[in-house]
Amino acid sequence: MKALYFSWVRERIGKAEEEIVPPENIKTVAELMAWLSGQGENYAAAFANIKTMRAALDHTHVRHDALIQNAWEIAFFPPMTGG
Amino acid sequence: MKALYFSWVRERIGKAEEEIVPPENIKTVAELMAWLSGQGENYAAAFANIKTMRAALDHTHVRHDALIQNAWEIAFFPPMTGG
Amino acid sequence: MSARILVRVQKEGFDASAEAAVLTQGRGDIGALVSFTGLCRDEGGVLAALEIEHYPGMAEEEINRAALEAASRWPLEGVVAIHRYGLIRPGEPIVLAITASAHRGEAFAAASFLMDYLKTEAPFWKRRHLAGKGAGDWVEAAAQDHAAAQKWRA
Amino acid sequence: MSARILVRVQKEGFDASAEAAVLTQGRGDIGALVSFTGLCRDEGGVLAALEIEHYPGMAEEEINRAALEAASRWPLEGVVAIHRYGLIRPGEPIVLAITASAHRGEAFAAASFLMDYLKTEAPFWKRRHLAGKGAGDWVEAAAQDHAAAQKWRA
Repeated sequence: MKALYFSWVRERIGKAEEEIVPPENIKTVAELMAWLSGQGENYAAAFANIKTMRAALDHTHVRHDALIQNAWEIAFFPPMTGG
Repeated sequence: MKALYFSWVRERIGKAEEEIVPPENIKTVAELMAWLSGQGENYAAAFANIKTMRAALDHTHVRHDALIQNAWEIAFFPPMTGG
Repeated sequence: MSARILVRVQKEGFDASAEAAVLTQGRGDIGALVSFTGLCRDEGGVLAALEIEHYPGMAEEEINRAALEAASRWPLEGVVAIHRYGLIRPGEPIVLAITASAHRGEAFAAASFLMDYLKTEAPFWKRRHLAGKGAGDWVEAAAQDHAAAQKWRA
Repeated sequence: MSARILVRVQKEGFDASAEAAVLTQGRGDIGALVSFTGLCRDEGGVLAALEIEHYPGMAEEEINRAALEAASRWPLEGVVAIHRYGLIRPGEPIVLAITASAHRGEAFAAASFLMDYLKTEAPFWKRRHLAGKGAGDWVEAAAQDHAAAQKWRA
């Protein structure tokens, strides 16, 4: 699946998007974040404060306990500051 | 003093403004309205429903019990419908 | 209170963007601009025009009082309030209220207050002109407008 | 619900009057038009610009959801919502929200709702560029914005 990163999440990881292939036992957004934060220091830094992290599955805001299922795109970003 | 009439008050009285010289015992707006309504059928019709009548002394909204004192201008009109 | 206040009562139309630009031009401290335009409705096609009568002198003063009251209640940088009189056709603008502030909550509240105040305190009276029938009845004051104005006194 | 909804996410500026005219042109049933413009503040002179990042695709969808939600809560005739991205200088507009309705109460409430929703749900992120220092820190989400959005869920 495609993973997108925005704002300081993008900066800490060092890329705006990538294809990721999580193991089959990763079912929820929270599990995916835990797995990603084990992929290197940059990921660990990006996901250090899980509480403030927001996620969207296929352009829809989701909670951390949401199931990923067949989503084609997941995005991680801090709380929004538009408007 | 100068008296101004607006909207249907003006229409019923048949003029937009006039100089009035009320007797000296007329102290309040309510007393002035009672005196005016005795000045002819047109005035009686204009002041028939006193409750809905609004008054302003020198460009300031006032209650019916307000003292006229040295006001140079009094205006009578129905509730406003601007905006 | 240091709000710039611009009040006009006029027969002519107005350009809301140009009026707003007067408040914001060259400023770096305005984050929120709320603009309300009140338009003449055709009331389902029966209305040919609204005729708006006003009390010259008092109308300007009363709108100015409303703007000053708004600027004393909220931290505003600027207020524009324009009210038209004369014959106004459906679709044409009648009234404009603009508030400028650092933040949106204040600008929204002040613009809403200004309109509620204008509706019930500014000396304007509307009369309907019906299609093919000329001058008709005077618009009656709406109880809901008085209720709206009353809530700011609570 | 029959509101006309126009949503755009763009780099360019916008003309609030022209956008409002799209909603009102040729209509006799719109009595109230509320237009909110959010502008870039200079934060006391220290800010050179705001850089606004967005999530293309989701940004448009999320603003559209907000507009649809507003149109389902209030009897609106039209909604315009435009959000810019890229580098924006102090004094320049960032966001535009316009609501058109028969009556002012609905137009005010819907525009205010739309902005509260946009602030907390639309995927945009602001970063400061300080005078003479280039790209600086990311703007942090304000607790008051979340409180404002929360009140519509009560």
